[in-house]
Amino acid sequence: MTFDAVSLVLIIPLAAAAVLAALPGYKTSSRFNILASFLTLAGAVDLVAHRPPLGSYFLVDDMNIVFIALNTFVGFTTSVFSASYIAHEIRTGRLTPGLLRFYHVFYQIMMFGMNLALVTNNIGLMWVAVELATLSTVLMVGIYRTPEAIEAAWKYFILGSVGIAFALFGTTLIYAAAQPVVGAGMNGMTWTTLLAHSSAFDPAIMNIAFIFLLMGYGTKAGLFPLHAWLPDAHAEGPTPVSAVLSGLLLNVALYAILRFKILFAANAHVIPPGPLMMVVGLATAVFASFMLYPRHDIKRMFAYSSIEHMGIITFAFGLGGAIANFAGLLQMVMHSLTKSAIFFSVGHISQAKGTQRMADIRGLTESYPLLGWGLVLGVVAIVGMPPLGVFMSEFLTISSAFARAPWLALPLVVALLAAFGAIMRHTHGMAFGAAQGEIRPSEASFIPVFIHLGIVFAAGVFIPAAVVVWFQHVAKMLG
Amino acid sequence: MGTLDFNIAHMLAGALMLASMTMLYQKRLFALINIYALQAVILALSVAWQAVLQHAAQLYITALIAFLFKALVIPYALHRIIVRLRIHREIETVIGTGPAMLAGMALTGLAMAVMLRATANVDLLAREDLAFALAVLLLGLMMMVTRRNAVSQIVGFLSLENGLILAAAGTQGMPFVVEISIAFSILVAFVVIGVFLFRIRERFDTVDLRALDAFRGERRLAEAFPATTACNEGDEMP
Amino acid sequence: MSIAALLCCVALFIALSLLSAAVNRLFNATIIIYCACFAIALVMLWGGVVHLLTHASDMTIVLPIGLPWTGAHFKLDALAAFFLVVVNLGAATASFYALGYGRHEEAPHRVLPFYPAFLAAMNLVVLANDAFTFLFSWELMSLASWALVMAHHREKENARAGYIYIVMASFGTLMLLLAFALLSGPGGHYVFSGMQGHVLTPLRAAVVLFLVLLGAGSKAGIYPLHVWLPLAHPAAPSHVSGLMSGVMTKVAVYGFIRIVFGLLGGTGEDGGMAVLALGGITAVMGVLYALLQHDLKKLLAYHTVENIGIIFIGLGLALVFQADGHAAFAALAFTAALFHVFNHSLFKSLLFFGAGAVQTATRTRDMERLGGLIHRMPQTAFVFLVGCAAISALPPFNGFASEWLTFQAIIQGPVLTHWGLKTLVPVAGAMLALAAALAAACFVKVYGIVFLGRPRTEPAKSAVETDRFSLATMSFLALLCLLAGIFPGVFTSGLTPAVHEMTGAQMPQHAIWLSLVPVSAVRSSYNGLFIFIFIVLAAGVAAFVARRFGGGAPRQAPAWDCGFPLDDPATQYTAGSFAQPIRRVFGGHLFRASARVEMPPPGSLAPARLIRELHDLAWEEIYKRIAARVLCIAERLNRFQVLSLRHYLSIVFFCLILLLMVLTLWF
Amino acid sequence: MVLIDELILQGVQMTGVLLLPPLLLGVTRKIKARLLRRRGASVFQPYRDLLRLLHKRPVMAENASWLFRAAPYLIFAFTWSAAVLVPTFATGLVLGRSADLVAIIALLAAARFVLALAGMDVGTSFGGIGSSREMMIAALAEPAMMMVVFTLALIAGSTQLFAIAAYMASSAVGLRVSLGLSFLALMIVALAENGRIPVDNPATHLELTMVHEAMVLEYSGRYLALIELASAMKLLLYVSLIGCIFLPWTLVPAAGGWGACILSFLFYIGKLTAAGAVLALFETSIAKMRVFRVPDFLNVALMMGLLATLLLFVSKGF
Repeated sequence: MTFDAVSLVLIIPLAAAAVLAALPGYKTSSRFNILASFLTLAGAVDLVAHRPPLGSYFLVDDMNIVFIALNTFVGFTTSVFSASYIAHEIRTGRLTPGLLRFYHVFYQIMMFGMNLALVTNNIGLMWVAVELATLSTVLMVGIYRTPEAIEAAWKYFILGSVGIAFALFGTTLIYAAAQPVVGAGMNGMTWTTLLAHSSAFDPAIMNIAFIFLLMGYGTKAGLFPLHAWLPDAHAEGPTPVSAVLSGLLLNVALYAILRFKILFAANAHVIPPGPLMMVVGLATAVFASFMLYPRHDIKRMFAYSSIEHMGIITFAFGLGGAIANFAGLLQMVMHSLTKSAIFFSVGHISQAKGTQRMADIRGLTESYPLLGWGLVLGVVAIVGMPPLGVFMSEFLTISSAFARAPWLALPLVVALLAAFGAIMRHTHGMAFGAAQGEIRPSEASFIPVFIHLGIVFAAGVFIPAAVVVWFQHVAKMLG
Repeated sequence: MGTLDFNIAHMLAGALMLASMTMLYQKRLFALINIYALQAVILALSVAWQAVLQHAAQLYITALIAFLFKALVIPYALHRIIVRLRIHREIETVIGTGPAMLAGMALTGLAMAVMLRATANVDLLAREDLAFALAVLLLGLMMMVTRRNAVSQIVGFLSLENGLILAAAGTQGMPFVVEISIAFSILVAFVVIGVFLFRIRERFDTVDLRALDAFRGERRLAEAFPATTACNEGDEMP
Repeated sequence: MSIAALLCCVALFIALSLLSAAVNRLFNATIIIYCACFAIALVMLWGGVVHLLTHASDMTIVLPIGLPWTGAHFKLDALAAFFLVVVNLGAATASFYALGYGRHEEAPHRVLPFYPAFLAAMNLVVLANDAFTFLFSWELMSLASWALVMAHHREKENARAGYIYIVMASFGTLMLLLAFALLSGPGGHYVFSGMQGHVLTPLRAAVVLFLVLLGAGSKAGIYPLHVWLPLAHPAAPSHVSGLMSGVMTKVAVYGFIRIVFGLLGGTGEDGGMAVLALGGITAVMGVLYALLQHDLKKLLAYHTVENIGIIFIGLGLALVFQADGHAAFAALAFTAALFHVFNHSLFKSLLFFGAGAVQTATRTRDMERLGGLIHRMPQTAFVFLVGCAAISALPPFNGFASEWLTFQAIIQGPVLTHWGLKTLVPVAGAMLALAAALAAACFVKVYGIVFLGRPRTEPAKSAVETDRFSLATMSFLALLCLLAGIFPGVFTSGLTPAVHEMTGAQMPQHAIWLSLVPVSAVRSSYNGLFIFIFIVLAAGVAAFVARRFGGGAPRQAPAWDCGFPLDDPATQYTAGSFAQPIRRVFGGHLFRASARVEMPPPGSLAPARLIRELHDLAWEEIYKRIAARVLCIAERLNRFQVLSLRHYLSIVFFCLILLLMVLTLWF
Repeated sequence: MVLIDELILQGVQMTGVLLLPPLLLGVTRKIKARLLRRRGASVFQPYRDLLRLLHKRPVMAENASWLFRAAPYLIFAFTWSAAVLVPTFATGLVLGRSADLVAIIALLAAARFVLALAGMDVGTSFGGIGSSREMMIAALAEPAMMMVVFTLALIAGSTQLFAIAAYMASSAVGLRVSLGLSFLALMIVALAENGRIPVDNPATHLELTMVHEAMVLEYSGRYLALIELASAMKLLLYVSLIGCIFLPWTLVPAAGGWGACILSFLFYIGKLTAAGAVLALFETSIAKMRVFRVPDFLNVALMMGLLATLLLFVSKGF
């Protein structure tokens, strides 16, 4: 087993967490945080280049390599953003150096948890890893210690724990179904083994297991009606955490659902998981798009937008087929990049304006042209307009959905349109009109924002053939 | 597997469920915690018995953790919290014994109907354990739903989690049971510490909406700047 | 010119757009950008004209960008070439006009980067040959024009316009996407040539038509999807308004033609009937809205709605004739529609440019604050008059030529066998006539209030003539309006390849190319040149006689005032009072118009007030309700945001119970 | 030489429609006067009026623009070219082929457009009120007129007047309800377009009731002469139009020989006189409407035109 190839993306964050726990001074530690995230990214790149052979603990295939690459990349850019964001928080006294140490440690632990969940071949280990990632984000969400932040963290915590419990029960059931076929022990938890024998499993247990897994990991992915923790956790935590939550943690939960979906799809007697995912996805998208209207808090609004996108992605994967799966995958990548870019701008904006209340943010394109246009560009991307990447994935999702199941595509269209109207309505108010309030200089770091949007832009126009083949292969795996 | 072996396992699992059901209608917090401690002891016994049956040494560790941590440390900590938060005199409005029993039985019935039908091919022991585990899980969740007090909700979650450990231990040869139980213990510790650390006072959840909303960011904004009363007034396009 | 060269031009536009994002604050940026746009547009215009006139064969190209496994397909055929001409003629004139007009721009950095992108997107829509590229360009066009609408974002009105516009545009794109989804089938054959092979069930074809009407119709401004148009077009800088009204709506018409005629292969009679009816309603409603409107640019935008209605009457007729097997008549109707597309792009640009000149000179678009500009801006007044006459369908200008052709197509209606159509076609004819007559009334109002009479405010009194670039552009357009009216046969014969491509037939080519012959010379013909010459001669003779025998040069005297001198300009007829008879006749039901006089109580010194009310029913009955419903739903759902943790847990609990029960009971 | 003949005939037609209108006006006024038991002026009085106006030095309002001066010539030119296109006594003339009935209506619309603009140029309320009402009436009259055209085009298979006349003169027509309806519709439109009672009173100068006169209030001298001539020409045009469509038997084709032409011309004069008489009779026997009754009056025309088309489908069994 080539432990070293995989270990980079696991050990670096873990070691970094240990070092960060010891490092004094927020400047050093934020720089070290960037360095560690960069090394993890390098490790992931190495992983793309040299894929380790299949092991019973680790599995790196076409599918999770997408997630890993995305995860480490956004993790890195977020750490860059985080450095400038944190500096401002220290200066305004919202965070103390002590809390920051805590923050950086958990940042790396969270990265470790997510990477572990992605690379592992073991559904038990995956469960543990997701739990770890969740717990560390809970702590980061509550870091401001305001009543709102504590309320949000507590809600996240309780709902998340219930979700974790469900996922564990589902995992146990999978094992119970597998055990008569593959025998007791580690085999019953190894995903590749499970997949190979899935068709022989007892479908009745698998059905129950699917319900629990979908509800368990669905809570993490923010699917309706299990999403309640998500908006508040995004709104009340530090913005880098919001970016990571939206951009990465939701993906990890989705990844877990997808892995199980493949498992279930391989058994012909199990209730096909697709339709349930489609229904849940649609309900999520429609619900979240309407929830976008009465928002007052900018971060909470974009959190609902993330829920909406998770709904669309779940729908696309539920629909299945080469086109829809490709679209879902593309949408997921694009959403991660775009949404984290938006949160980067939003973080700087709320720092510059000193508020997250949208009614107090006016005329950004005039007062802070780069931030304002960055926000507009991000919003244009997230609502699915060309020339940015989300347009392509939504094009594929809707067209293949409408051609195959017209009645399911209509709610999707309603959701997209409603979300479009809502986000544009709020953005119009913030980006345009006469500028309001004093214009304070902002020392924002625009590089992460524009790197993300640049990639999204490039993907909207041209996707390299290698990536296409890669994604198509994943789409095929997903069935 | 002998009949006696099975019967003992069955009895322990049944007792676990019974404890869950009893918790549903406990009005006093201390009583609630005591029953929880009792449930934890039963869980420890149950897991230990599984260890005997499956010849799985690591399950003893799980049993030990369950006993030490869940039956001793956590109840003690919860006692302390209750005293510190001065809510030990409080009497909760919970559903009465009769309805609680009815609801509990309905949930148990559902759990049985779901699990027993599905697990026809699994070995008998695991089958019973899974069914009881689901029942305990549902009962725990129901308790979380019916209680308004943070501490009793936590207790609900803890009993829910006991069900999970039962299921994990009851399934033949499942790996990571120890790890999972440790992970859960950490989680529970966090929960308990969370209550303490975050100073979630007696009720973060009351019937009084205003008290509730004090901690809700969005609502506060909405109150200060009333939202459009779209349903009454009509259009609000910008 | 090869399609690759055309695409290079588009790429140049895009490069220009990026460049201007970088240099827009430079001193000369405005001139450089508009000059470059003008040059590129001329090249593309040349390409389109050459392709159309030489009857060149279709050219296609596939670029390895866009949708991965499909690539970006482009095709230049006769229809695309014609619309290239329309787009780039508009683009060239707008760019040239902007050389002068753009200097008055207060926020060039909000206009310059988006302007070339807008031009590029419109050209790309026309050239696109697969669904993805088409929608990509389509939405890009919306996005760029939205940015231009938001150029003057500080005004609340503009921000609202931009918002409604972008939402409607997104709605349209989604509808077109659904239409393409049906056309391409579950296999995802997004290339147009692949779609043409599909045979759809009648129901699916009807759904596609419906969706295209919603999608392309919302962009073109079909009633009642037009609401964004009169808000957004005026909000943009005037050269962009001209482009949006004169050209972008035509790109929407192109989309309709490409999908319905090209991909769907026509509709049944019922579908054509729906298009025809919508066209008629749009034409009349558009002009009625315009009559009641006193904002100069908004009024022009409503006239765009009217003219789109006329175009759709032509297209609807072409569809029904096609469905009934009368290819020659279909060709006639189609030619009429295309010719009107071309003509409208000319005079609408001209009018918007004129409006821009007026706005620059007076700083207002409110007609009630203008007046007497013919004295201050004589040249602008002259070319604007040409535009007014052209849009009012008066001979010898081009608007008349194309409406005449449309009417000729209507007169062929009785050959149709469908009874509904037999009744509908004459009604459409009446609506067309009504729209034309009302348009004339409306432009009497426009010209009479804005240019004639006495200045109503100080800025109108001190207005100065506009710059040379603007005048040159407007004069050029006015000349084209006249030429297309005098030599309509030349222009319609240029359309022949496009008409033939879409309908499989063409109008008869008359030996005397000067006259326009829809079917045969015995049935009807129109010779614009003769009419023009006769008019000129008649006016000349009259002038000669009057001068020769008349009683000397005129003497100046005060105007007749009934013996009650009051030289306040407010005593003049206003736009509102001009429209009053028409409001009274048509407004009662269509706009729920009402007017009442509020008398002060006896003894009070307060003046009596006339209170007028108008209701935009399309807005109030459809959009306001939808908006209210959306917000209402949102508010109801918003309770989910403020539930307590216990409630959230209950939701999770009941979900679980529900799913388990479903599982137990059903499986 | 057929071509030369045709050109001569065309010349006669052109001068005819230029010179005859005042006569028609004179005849109408004369008969009207007689009906009111007045002696009335000579039938040639309109000619004298026009000449006198021509010789007078015009007075312009101080605020008048170039449009105000150019308008009379344009109005005259548009009306004349429309009038020339309508066959009076001979059909199939050179110019007659260059445009059809739709174009004639459009030319009249152009004349009206210019006239309405001229009314607004000086900036008095009279001009505005006249222009506004004129355009409203036109907006209602034009669709009705188009319906008439539609009916005729359906019956005769053409919108060219010479073809319609030829068809109507043939025996293929027969008696039709549709024709009757469209005749009535055309009459109403003609009354409205020419500003005759009951739509407008050509003799009034009471500000609040007038339409046409309000627009030309500021004109004088040669400008007024041209406008008056144009409006008389328009009346002649409608009379010729009705004659050519509904009484086409007296028309001769261009190559019909001189004798027939002269005869036809005399018949035409007869038609004019008859039309003047009928018009005078009608106007003396009816009162002017309120302005906002006019739309109802014109809607009747529109309905009749539409009905004529629809009935045609029934009768002809298309």
